[in-house]
Amino acid sequence: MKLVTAIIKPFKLDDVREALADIGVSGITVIEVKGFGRQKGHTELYRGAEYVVDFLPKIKVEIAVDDSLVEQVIEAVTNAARTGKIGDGKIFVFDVGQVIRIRTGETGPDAL
Amino acid sequence: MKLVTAIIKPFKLDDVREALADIGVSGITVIEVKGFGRQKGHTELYRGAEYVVDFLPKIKVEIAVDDSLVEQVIEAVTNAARTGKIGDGKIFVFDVGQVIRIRTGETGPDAL
Amino acid sequence: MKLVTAIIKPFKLDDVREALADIGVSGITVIEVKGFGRQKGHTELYRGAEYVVDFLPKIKVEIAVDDSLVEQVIEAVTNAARTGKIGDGKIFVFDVGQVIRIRTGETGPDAL
Amino acid sequence: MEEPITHLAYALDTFYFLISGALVMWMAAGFAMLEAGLVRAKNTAEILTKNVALFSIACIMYMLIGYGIMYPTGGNGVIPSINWSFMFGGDHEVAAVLSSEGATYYSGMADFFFQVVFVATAMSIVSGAVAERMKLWAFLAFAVIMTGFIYPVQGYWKWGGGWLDSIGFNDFAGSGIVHLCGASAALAGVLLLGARKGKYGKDGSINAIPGSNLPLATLGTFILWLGWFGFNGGSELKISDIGEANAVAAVFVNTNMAAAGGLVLALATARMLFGKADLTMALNGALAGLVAITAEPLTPSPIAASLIGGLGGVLVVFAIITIDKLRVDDPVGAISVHGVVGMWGLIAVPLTNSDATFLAQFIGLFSILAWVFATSLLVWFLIKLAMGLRVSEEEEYEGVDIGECGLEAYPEFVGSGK
Amino acid sequence: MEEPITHLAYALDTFYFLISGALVMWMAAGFAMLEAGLVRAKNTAEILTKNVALFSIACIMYMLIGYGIMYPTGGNGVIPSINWSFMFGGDHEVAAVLSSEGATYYSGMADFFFQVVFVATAMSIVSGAVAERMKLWAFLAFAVIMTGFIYPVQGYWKWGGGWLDSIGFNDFAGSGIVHLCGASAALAGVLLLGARKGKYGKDGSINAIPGSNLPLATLGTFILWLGWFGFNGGSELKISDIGEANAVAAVFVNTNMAAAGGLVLALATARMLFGKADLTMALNGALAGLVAITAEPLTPSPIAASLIGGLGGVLVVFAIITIDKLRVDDPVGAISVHGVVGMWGLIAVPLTNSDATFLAQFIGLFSILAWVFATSLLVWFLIKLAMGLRVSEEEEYEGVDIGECGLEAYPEFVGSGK
Amino acid sequence: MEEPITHLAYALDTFYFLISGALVMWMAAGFAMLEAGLVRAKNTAEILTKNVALFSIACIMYMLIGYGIMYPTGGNGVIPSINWSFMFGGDHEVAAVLSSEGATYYSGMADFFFQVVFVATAMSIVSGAVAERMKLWAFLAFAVIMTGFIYPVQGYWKWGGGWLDSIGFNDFAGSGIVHLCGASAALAGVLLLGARKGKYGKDGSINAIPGSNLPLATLGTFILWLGWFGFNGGSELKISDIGEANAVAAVFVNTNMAAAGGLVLALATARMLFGKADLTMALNGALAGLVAITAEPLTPSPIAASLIGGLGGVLVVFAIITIDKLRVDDPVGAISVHGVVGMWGLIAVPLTNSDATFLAQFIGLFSILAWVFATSLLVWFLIKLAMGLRVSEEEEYEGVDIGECGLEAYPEFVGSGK
Ligand SMILES: Nc1ncnc2c1ncn2[C@@H]1O[C@H](COP(=O)(O)OP(=O)(O)O)[C@@H](O)[C@H]1O
Ligand SMILES: Nc1ncnc2c1ncn2[C@@H]1O[C@H](COP(=O)(O)OP(=O)(O)O)[C@@H](O)[C@H]1O
Ligand SMILES: Nc1ncnc2c1ncn2[C@@H]1O[C@H](COP(=O)(O)OP(=O)(O)O)[C@@H](O)[C@H]1O
Repeated sequence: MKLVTAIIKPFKLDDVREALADIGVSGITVIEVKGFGRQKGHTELYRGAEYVVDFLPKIKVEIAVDDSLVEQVIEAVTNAARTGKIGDGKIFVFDVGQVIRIRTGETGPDAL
Repeated sequence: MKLVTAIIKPFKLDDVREALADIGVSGITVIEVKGFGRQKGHTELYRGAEYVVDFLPKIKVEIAVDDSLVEQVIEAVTNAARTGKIGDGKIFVFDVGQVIRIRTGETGPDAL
Repeated sequence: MKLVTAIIKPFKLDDVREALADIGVSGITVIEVKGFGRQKGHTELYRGAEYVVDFLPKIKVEIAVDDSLVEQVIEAVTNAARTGKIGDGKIFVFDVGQVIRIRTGETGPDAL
Repeated sequence: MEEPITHLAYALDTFYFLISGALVMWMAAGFAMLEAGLVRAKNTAEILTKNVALFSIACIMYMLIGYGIMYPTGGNGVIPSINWSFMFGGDHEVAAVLSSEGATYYSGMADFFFQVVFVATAMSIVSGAVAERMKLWAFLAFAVIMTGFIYPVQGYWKWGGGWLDSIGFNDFAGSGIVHLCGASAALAGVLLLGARKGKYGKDGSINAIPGSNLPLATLGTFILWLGWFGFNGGSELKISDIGEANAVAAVFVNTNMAAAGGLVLALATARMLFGKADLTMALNGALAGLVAITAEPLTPSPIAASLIGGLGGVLVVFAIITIDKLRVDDPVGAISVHGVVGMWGLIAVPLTNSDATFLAQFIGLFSILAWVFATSLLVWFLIKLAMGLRVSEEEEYEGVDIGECGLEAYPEFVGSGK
Repeated sequence: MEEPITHLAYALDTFYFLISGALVMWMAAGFAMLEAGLVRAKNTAEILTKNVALFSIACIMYMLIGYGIMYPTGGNGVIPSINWSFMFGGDHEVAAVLSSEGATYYSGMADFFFQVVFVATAMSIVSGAVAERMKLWAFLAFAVIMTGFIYPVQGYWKWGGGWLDSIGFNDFAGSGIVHLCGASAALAGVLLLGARKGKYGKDGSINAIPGSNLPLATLGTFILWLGWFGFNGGSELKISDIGEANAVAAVFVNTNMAAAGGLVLALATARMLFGKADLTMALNGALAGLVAITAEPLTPSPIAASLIGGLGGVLVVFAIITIDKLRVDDPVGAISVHGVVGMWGLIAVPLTNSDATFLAQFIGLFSILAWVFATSLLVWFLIKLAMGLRVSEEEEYEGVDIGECGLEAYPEFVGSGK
Repeated sequence: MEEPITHLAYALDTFYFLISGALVMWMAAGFAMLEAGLVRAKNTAEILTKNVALFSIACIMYMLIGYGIMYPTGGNGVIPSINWSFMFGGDHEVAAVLSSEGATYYSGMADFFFQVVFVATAMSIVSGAVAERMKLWAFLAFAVIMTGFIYPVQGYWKWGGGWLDSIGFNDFAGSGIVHLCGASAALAGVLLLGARKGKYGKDGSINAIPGSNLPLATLGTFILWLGWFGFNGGSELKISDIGEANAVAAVFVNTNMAAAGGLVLALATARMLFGKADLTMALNGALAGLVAITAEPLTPSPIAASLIGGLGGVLVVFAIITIDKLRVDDPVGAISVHGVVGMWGLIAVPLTNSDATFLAQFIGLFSILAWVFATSLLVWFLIKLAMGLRVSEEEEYEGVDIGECGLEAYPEFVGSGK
């Protein structure tokens, strides 16, 4: 099993969620994060003093899926989250050793 | 070493923390997340317009432990976080390549 | 490729970011978390009732880097985040299976 | 007096009443902010809804029936006979005022306006104590009975010229009739309702549940402090001659000094007991000072007023701790501030006012407490039978905002409230 | 009247005017808080900036030219001739007052002060409706024209003694001249501006965009409620004899009852329609009650006032839903509260005031609506040509605070606003 | 004058004083909200605690000793002799008033009430400048001396009839005696205290530390604006005849116009300098306009008042930038708003008031500055020796709320404040 995590622009969340639903992903977990990357923040003036907003708000989406679905998920997220402008974000994929559904104790793919 | 991460219902956090303390876990990291899964959000009306609350507040707990403790940790979390109702959450287990304690530079199990 | 995640004290974030920039890391993702560990929270009295602040605010920094840079990153973070006092935090390193840049679809090291 | 003078004096006294009333109306905002600041974020929209709705209900019920009960056309001193006429309007005729020899000296409408905001104040006290767990509609049902019936009856006993007035009970602006009254109703409600989940541990521990927004709570306290100048200042009922103007001014000064005294001593007490300057205790201290002086803000000297208020401030800290130890869960400290310190205010009257007696004060205190507590307990109980008082456990965890109001007070801010 | 009496009466009426004006000025804070509470966090600093700036612009423009247009030295009832003198100061001479036989009975400066805060109120109504997407400087440019020209002209028609006054149109404190006026300008702006991104889905869905801070919105409502005592109470224009004092008192009572009625019935209506006690509807209901009674707060009995306000409260809920269905995006409900209910207020006058006729009321209603809507549409259109009305899509997503003000309202609180 | 007239006039003037005082008291809430909005979330509860406590301390110290120093029974014009009697109460006898031929025309208690809220205002200015790093109890210790001694002495020099009054120094409502006084004490404190950690980089950079809650700051500004009508309006000291009523009305109008002018020009200046509509500068601009007009709100025409205030608004933007460049760290801009612009207000008096001279204004300005700065520096220094002024570095990082108050202002909202 894999955990696909994607850092995306916040206003793309709904599109990504819908794209994932369309390919049958039944659960995701979402986290508010701040990102620092090629997309630069802005320098603002607050009361005449400089104010660098380095960190931009981003959303991190975590999707645990069966290995067989990974490519589809990546594609869905990429398409839904892409604006073509700098700062669209990244996808990282990790191996998951074990999955357990707390409610039932099920493990493995059944737990998703 | 492993990282056990659990997505749980927010009000179960104290129980989970206590259960982990009981089996000797000395540190955890906690993150506020929003979850989307089988447990459906509610459709509300705000000023007469529909308002779908898809994402439910959840807590993600991350526990780095020695391999030998993983099963115990999973059991503790599962028991403490279970309500039996839908939305109780999931546990994901990951391999950790390296651990370092910043303060001392210790690595490996000693760093936990 | 690896994902280096560091739990640090919030006020060290700027130092860590600068240290990483110095060694050429071009992107990071930052998350507000609460930590529980050896560094104990304080017991406060609010309106005469005890109020245990178990969880301390921490920042989690995630840095995806090429394997070759991992040691350098760890060193940079360790040096920048260290105060020598308890609660300085931990670094965990994970394997990353795949990396994709959403904007371009690039994968692997190029996507960073 | 000459006719033009009578006209002017009537106008001035009416204006003074209206401004005082507007200041007291503003206290409704103060209670709303104070309570919104002291509950958790997930219960904030609901407490706001309760506050705006109770104020409105109080106005309507008091117009329909409460005012007629409190200032009846007749009655035997205990049971009033109701006067239904107010809602249809009308005021003093010019000729009647001119021929009244000063007996009728301000507008009847202004009188109602000033009185109605007092009822709302009494009811506002209740909402804080039962916050974070009581059903919205159950609360509003109680508000109907409280403002239309329970409050007016005891109001009649004193201010309507009933039996408490006859025995020489003194309560200038309502330490008893408003504040103790509200607190007694609150206590009855809390006893039937029980504590918030998580407030008291199985092991006997008492947990703190910190208020979510202390700037709001502070703003609320300042609003109440300001409004209190109308509350006490207007209760002199007349300002249009030198003596009365001096009296109103003395009331303003003493009201302010009592609040200041209460705040400083509560802050110091909290500092001594807990080692920290607990802001919420300081705020409760200011309110305690205000409640304490309300029964008699005219006769004390400024320094005496500071002390009466200051003692209120000390008292309120201990009261809050004690009531909490008794496992009576009052999220905002309303029972301590308005009840315990309201009693202190009543008892302190004879210290500076030689017309008052401790006996009459105690009789008044107990009769208000008994009447309001007993009737409230009954009404709460009936509401409990009819519709239940308490939201479900799940709703309490999730926050009553979603369940009762269908919205969140701060939808973008709070992630997962614990 | 004797000289000293005239002095005192003049002083009292002037003081009453000044206090009323101060209360209306306070409404500017109410609008600011209400709107700040009902927009999203990322647009909060900008709406605050608009509110403080529009108030200031209104004061300056009305001093320079608006007051002179509204109360001109001459004019034919439709087109006023401007009087430029106010800005240089000056007030009634003592001798002139004494010899005026009561015709001149309060300070001209106080009159200006009271009037100027009304202009600001009208303009405040606009800012809420166009919130979250209109450019700051475009909005302020409109404020200049609206407060210096559009508002004063129709104000002249009625309060300046123009043609609407002659035909017997009744509008005590401005359900039409202030509230409908503001709403008409807002409607014109919204039509040219379009809805917020994401408010209406391609599939015809209507999405909710919840306000970010309901305690602020509630505070704003309480502030407006308090300020309205000045708004309506001061519009009686005189308090210094028994009859006038009674009238002012009746206005206070009715204003309060109408707000209470509006709140309770809006809450109940929302409960019935949606199953939940929507706090934002309750707040709009209170404001609707206030707007409804503003055209005639004197003649109704208290119970009639509650009903007039209460109907306003019911109406506003349906108006908000309907306007939303028409895809006219008004984040705070200003067009419903001030426009739709403003009309109801005007139409309700003849129900309790036998001097008013439905015909005159309708003529007034339509002429205000037509004048303000048409001129506003033109002005908005010219501004759109000159500098554009709407921020870029990107700026709208990011929030206008960063783009327009260079800062965030809550920099530490909100992570990633959607 | 006839007896009934004297009664009524006394009542009206007393009422006017009390209402003015209540409005000024409300300014305490304004400072609290403004400062709470401009500091970081982690230091909010502490600044609130300072604000409520300093107000209370000011009331108590001024009652005990300050009022007696400022309005002494004797004194040589420089050193007053203290009058201890106030705290024991008492007011003008009716007979004394009637026989005073108008010399005694309002309640002594009302006078105290109006005066005491001014002291608190001066002290409120200090809390903002030293925010986010000064120890709570050190600050409160200073408040005791400032309000009981430093402020009253210079107050005596002018308003108590001392030497500044004799040389013809003009300061209507206190641009100098209140605002410059507060700012001078603040400056002395800031110099001894140093800047907040992270405000100035080692490399010479100046960092912005954004305020955490701009709606609160905006609310605070509106509250101050409203309160200022009492501050300046009440300082006319009499309203009960035609001339005085006109004067009070002119003061209201000019106060309002100056604030509006200050806001608009500060906003425009910030827009020109920074390219963005910096809301915090606009708010400071309004306050600067108010401070500027305070020394003479009566003689200017409305347009002149707008300009005097407007120049204050421009000035404050440059002052804030300059003071920041000098590495004097003032989180809320108090030294600029109240100090720099306070001086401008004093200097502007002779422009419209022919009774004033630049010489006397400068003498007044420098003597207030010198006295308050020197004594404050000494007192701050002694407090520093005795208990230290500054919290530990660790406490500053963590936020002073936890360390000083043991609680958080927004416990549920902010994750890890940086
Ligand atoms: N090396 C990295 N490690 C972790 N997160 C990264 C890394 N690089 C980028 N990110 C995250 O991805 C976001 C977008 O990256 P950025 O370089 O700005 O643009 P792009 O994705 O178009 O290359 C950043 O804001 C950050 O949150
Ligand atoms: N495939 C998934 N990937 C990531 N997180 C998931 C996934 N499925 C569920 N979750 C998380 O677990 C939470 C609970 O899941 P849900 O399906 O609602 O109930 P249950 O755990 O009882 O099956 C979700 O709110 C979400 O945060
Ligand atoms: N086993 C663990 N798993 C996950 N996070 C941990 C673990 N131990 C510690 N942490 C995180 O690291 C932080 C610092 O750890 P702590 O034990 O307090 O001090 P130190 O890092 O000096 O040993 C904690 O607040 C917590 O966020």
